[in-house]
Amino acid sequence: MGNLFNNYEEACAIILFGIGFTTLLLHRNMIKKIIGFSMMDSAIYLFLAAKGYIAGRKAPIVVSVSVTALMLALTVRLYRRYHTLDIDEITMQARREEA
Amino acid sequence: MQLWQNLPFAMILLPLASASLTSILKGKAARRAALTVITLVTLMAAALVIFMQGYGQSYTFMMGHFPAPWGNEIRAGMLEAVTALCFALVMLFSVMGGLRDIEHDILPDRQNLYFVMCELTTAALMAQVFTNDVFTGYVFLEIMTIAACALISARTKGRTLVAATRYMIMNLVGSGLFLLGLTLLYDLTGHLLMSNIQEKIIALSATGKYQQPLTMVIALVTIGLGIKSALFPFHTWVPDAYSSSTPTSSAILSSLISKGYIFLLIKFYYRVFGLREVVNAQVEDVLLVFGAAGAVIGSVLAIRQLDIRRMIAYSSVAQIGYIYMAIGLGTQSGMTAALFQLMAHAICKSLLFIATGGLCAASGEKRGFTSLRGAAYRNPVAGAAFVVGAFSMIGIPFLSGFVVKLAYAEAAVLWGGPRMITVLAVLAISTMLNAIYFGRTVVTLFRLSEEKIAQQQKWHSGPCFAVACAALSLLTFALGLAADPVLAAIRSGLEMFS
Amino acid sequence: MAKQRNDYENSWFPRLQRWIAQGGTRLSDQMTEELSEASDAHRVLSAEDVARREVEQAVHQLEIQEHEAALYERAHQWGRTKGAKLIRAFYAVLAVLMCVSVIAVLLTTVSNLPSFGGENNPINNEVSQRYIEKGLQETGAVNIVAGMILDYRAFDTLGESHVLFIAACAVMILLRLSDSGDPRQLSRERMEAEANDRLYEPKNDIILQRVAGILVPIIMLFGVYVLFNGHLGPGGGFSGGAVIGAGLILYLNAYGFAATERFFTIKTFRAVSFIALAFYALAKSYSFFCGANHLNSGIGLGTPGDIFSSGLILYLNIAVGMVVACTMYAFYTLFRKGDM
Amino acid sequence: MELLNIMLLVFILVCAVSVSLTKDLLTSLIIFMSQSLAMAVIWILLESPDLAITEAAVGAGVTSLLMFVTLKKIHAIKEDPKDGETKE
Repeated sequence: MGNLFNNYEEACAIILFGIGFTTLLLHRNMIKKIIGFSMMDSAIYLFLAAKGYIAGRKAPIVVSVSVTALMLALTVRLYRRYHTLDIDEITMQARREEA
Repeated sequence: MQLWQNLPFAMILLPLASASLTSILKGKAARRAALTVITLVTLMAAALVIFMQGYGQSYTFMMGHFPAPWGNEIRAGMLEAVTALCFALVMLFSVMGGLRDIEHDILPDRQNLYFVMCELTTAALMAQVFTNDVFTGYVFLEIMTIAACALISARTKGRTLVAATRYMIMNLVGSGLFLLGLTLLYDLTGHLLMSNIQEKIIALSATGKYQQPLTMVIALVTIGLGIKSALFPFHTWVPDAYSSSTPTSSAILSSLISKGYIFLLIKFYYRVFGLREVVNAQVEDVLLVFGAAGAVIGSVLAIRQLDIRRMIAYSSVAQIGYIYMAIGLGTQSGMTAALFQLMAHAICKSLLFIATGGLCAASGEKRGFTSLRGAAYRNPVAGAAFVVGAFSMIGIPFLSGFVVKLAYAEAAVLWGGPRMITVLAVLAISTMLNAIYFGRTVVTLFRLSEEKIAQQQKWHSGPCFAVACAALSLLTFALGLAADPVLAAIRSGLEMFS
Repeated sequence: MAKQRNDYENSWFPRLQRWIAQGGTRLSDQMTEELSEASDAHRVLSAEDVARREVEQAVHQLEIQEHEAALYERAHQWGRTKGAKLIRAFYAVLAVLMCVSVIAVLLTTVSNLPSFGGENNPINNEVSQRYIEKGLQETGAVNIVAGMILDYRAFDTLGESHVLFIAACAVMILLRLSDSGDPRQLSRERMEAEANDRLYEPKNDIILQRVAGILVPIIMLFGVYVLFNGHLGPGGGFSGGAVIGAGLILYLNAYGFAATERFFTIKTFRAVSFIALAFYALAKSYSFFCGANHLNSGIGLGTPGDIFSSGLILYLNIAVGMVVACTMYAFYTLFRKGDM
Repeated sequence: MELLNIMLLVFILVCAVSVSLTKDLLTSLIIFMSQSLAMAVIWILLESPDLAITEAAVGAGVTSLLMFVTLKKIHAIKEDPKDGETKE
């Protein structure tokens, strides 16, 4: 446990990753899940940059934006179709139509 | 640097460049452009296999002016060439087989975007097969995830959107963990090239430093890629994703995209960590247990299904469990069996999905077993293709499934002890379960009273469909009868793989 | 010659055969009544017999449907009431437990990692040494990062710009109001999208227009500056493109779609992204091809420090900037109006 | 400089926890926006200005903007934002 304190950047990135992951799991609302996702992604980029990644990668931030945009597009279409943001409710309605 | 060694570079860049071209073409022209590009890639893959036999050992191709640890690099060997050929063939026949459904289901002005997705999936697959750089693997893994989500949601019906959302949620968690593993790997070794990383890891394990983070890296990479390739406990998104969208998307998703991730995992085990490192990190036993559980439970769930495409989706969960079980053996022969199953299953599963597309089209787009009764008479080509696919999945001799099960048994017997018993038991149980649900489906397709057979109106699925079904069935027979050259190629490929 | 026993019929073997003959194997419930139906198929069925059987089967199907609907209702009710809370509470506890354990494991991993900024970290090895020292001579770019992204590891960046392109295509598949559907249904959808637009958005808000009038030129200037000086100072394709995209979105918000449609429609989006990506792929495959086969690619590096130095990096930056700007703008307009 | 780094990291963690605790979508979105702005400042402290510009323009700008448009499309924001109560 020695250098957990001088590695405090990475420790904080991991805690942020955990919080994002918990938000993703606990909330049933689609928008909250997407916010949880982008928090997990920015935590990983913080971890990446804290490692002194010489390339100063700016590309992954673009990947996370495009993924967020795709998820938001799916949410808009789902809302138009099922009129709710609750993912469990949506799956229940989809399954009932299927039966 | 002979000219033919530029083939892998061309196989990645050609679909990538033509994707932006297809996005501005209209429906018909886009279809022609996509088919010609994928055919070209298949021909290049075949040429590469022929040259590779003469060449004998793997070579690296510098992407740019700077040698290995600084610039990017791709590496081609016998195993990569054979896998690339198999992937390209399956992609070509999946797209050809599902052409009618693409025109029927997807709105006209979005069809060219659908073909853009197919081309970019081909480019990403080739890049993952040939890459020798960890971060390039992540980038093209991301391209495949978004392409797969677009392929699922191409039909924009209610159910496909739910399936696409669940697919994205699970896969993003998977690629997040994978990137976390890569970052740790970069921090421990300072390199991004697979061969350099292995030298550093051997040095690390010699000095015994950073052992706990190293095991953590192997675990993160395995879980990340396991989630993305529908390993057993993370397979909940599979039935919706594979069964709701067009037959081509299901074929591409189930046989190509999950296989690309598994091939990347095998490359990580061989070229980044080294098999010895992975074995003494006890990851192998976990994979064996999950694979075995997946194989049995996947088949049991498949029996319960009333919708034919969900049944095939569950059967592909079982087959992926098979592959992970073979990887879990951790020996050379286990890996050979896993790679052969990877190719045989890719061909067989796309054959099944394309044939089911034809059968459902013949029985009025309904997928329940009751409405599919006698569909084989309405669409004889699809019926014959389905029978070949089903028998190969069961493991009838002279078909690829039989050789797969033979290779598994051989790998298990070589290992001996409790693992042999588990693998052989799982082989027996799941073969019997496969026989039940595939047999039942084949019986349903052909079971119709005589006078009803006469009045069935024939359904013509077009020449492309027939060519695709015939080609995939021939490939299944070829793998069944002439399996030795392919197995020899895989073994020699594995020698020069690490 | 063995004499057949007189009670042979009821000994176990023929009884087994008879049992099998009656189709003893257990098939799923749908199959069983079909099998029994097949066995009497040999007798010629009269027409009304067949009709009666069909009606009977239809009724049977209806029963199954109702039974399942009732099942869902009950499951749904149970889901709403006490059961749901139980499951959700259990699920929440399990989720939190799993996350805490994942974080704990990762934190122990982090504690064993090389310390932040230590000199003998494995990262400061010969790879980063060469990037820093020889970066300027080899790529001609003063800003090592831009040189690195577009020359040393150009293949990753090629992949990443295609990630953006594919995300734009995917959002287009999902959200675009296609102009080829049936006109009546389409016009209702377009009307709804348009109406929704005006309802919440005050069209010509004087304050926004005045501020945008001042800000947009500055943002665009800054974006173009960042784009063109990618290889000299901090910046480059992605940053410049993102800033220009943000500027375009601000301009759209202030002056509405009529103003932006003068210069930016779906056709310009397609043309710009095709030209930029095609140029990018061609330029990079040329340099890969020359690099791999050790040919001299003949692209001069120019004198470091002035705009037109460092070979292709400036033009690649512009191409990537165009792709990023168009995609950001496309995301916004597809979400807002479903069309450019 | 070290202190600023630590303060920003604590600010981001507090933002992350508060996002998952707030009921209202709009508030959680604004908190998320401020968090990515703080992230942009951290990139500067970690000596990667390119990432800072991209994160500011893309992370704080376009992502949050898209989420606002999604909320608007989903009528989650009522006409009079006074009550701010949204359908969960």
